[in-house]
Amino acid sequence: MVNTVWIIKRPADFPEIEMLEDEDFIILIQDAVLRPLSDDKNWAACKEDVEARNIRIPEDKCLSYEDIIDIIEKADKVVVW
Amino acid sequence: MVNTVWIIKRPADFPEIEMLEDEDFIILIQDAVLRPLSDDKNWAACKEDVEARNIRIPEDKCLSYEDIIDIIEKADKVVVW
Amino acid sequence: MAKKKVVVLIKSNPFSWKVFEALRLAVGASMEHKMHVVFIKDGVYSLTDWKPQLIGIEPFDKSIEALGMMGAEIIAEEEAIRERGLILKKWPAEIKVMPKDDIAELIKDSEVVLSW
Amino acid sequence: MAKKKVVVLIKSNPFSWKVFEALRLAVGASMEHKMHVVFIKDGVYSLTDWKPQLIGIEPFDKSIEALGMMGAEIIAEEEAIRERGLILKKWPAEIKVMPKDDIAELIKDSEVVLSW
Amino acid sequence: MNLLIIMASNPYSHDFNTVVKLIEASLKRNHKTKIFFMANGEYCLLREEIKNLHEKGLEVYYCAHNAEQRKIKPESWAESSSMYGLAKLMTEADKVLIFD
Amino acid sequence: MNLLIIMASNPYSHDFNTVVKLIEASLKRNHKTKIFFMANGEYCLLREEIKNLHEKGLEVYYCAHNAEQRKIKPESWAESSSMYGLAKLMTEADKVLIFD
Repeated sequence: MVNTVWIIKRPADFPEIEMLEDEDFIILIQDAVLRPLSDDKNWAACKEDVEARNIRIPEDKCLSYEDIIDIIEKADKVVVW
Repeated sequence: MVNTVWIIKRPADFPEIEMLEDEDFIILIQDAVLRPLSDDKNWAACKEDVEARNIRIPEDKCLSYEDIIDIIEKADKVVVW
Repeated sequence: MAKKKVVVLIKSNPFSWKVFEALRLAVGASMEHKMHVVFIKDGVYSLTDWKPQLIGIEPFDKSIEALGMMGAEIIAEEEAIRERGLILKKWPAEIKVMPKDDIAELIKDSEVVLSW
Repeated sequence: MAKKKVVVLIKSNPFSWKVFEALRLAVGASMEHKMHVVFIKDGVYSLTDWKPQLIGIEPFDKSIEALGMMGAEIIAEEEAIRERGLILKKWPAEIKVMPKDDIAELIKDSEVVLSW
Repeated sequence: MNLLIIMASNPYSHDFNTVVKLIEASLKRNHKTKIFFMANGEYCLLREEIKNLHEKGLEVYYCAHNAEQRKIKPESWAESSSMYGLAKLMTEADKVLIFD
Repeated sequence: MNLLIIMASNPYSHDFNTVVKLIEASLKRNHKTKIFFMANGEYCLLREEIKNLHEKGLEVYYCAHNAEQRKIKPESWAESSSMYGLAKLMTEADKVLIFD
């Protein structure tokens, strides 16, 4: 069960630490994929946005748009940052 | 005689130091007025953009749009950054 | 089909049309939902005595007044105001100044968060 | 009424329509002027093997080819490429890699600078 | 689920691509999918992609005030609405995403 | 002087306000003042402010390709042009400013 899903659009433009909970999940889209996160966070990236920018992100961190929709469906709430 | 006039729109988004010459002149407009420059640079700010944001910038550093047009006319060239 | 707890989170400065539109949305949504309009980061400039007309933007006063009448809560981030050295204007509705931690709690408790 | 020395300076990344439009402008202007298209900062991503179609943007190849045919110079900032660890794609025109200092000189010498 | 997307970004933006792709995926998953255009998002009503998505099942609404202000005359497949209409759409929605 | 402004930003932006104010000032100073709309700047052709400035002497041009792409049909006070047309305008201009 995912708590809040945060969709991040811009590199280095994140909700502040007070807002993030351990069970939250971060999805990087658009230019945010240019700066992948460290492994201590729950995160993944939009596969098409990664491939479009020719960036290397591990396959298991990449989500199709349908994966993203499934995560949105299961989330408690979704915040597009 | 002004060399190049640089019109800066965003705070902290400047041409790099290599590009600026001593005789160049910097005009801050839009949100760039939120971060005034230090006095070792040739600069001024768009008066209306300053007043709209309720920022304190010395009167002698503030330009009307007509002042800006006059500076553009006299400049060698103008770069909107 | 129930009334929701909604946060309209304003993090951009008000010197373009963005925040004006965000407030219009907040006013509309407050007719149906429990509305919290929360100004954080550069969003807090919205509540100072700035002059929208000088840059071709409509003033916010009517929207703020409508939010107050509709029982929406209007909240400004304490740290953001302090860091920027800002003074809030007197608005036609109550503005609550709140620390970051409490704002984080409010966001956690809400069902819909619309960030601008 | 003379031919001008023009620099189209691309400092934004190409993942929106901005750079595509900048190149269209550069192609048009190179019919009349001495054109230099200079990619600096995040602009250098434009010249890598990225995939515009995946994000709904038209490819740049035709514009780059046209610039080459029209005798425009295409220049990429050496430091920007290195800092980002990028590899440039093979394009249908010559791309000159140039250090910041030389790019600054080029800008000083030009009559019109259009920055994107 | 009942997914509502509020679109306030202009049609030649990162957000436009994201929104189109998310809607395609949502429709493939058979979710009830709605979009509400406001502010500079109104200009998106002029793009073919939105019409095509409507034909695949996307319900399209827009803020009539913003459209008029921008002199946009949407076609009849888009439904004229208001900020109060948006509030109602939010009531019915399981998830609300905003792009601005 | 002969001032040319290239406008590629959308009409509800910081740039729109700046451009309108600069043009007003330039016309007051009796400078020959021209604007060329392209990309998302095309949407500015739908704003009254531009028409009013045209009536005060502003010469208005636009990229026909971008207008068609965005389904904008400018009124007759705006002159249909192209990127090659823009190159010609640049030849005549003393100063060229771009807002994007």
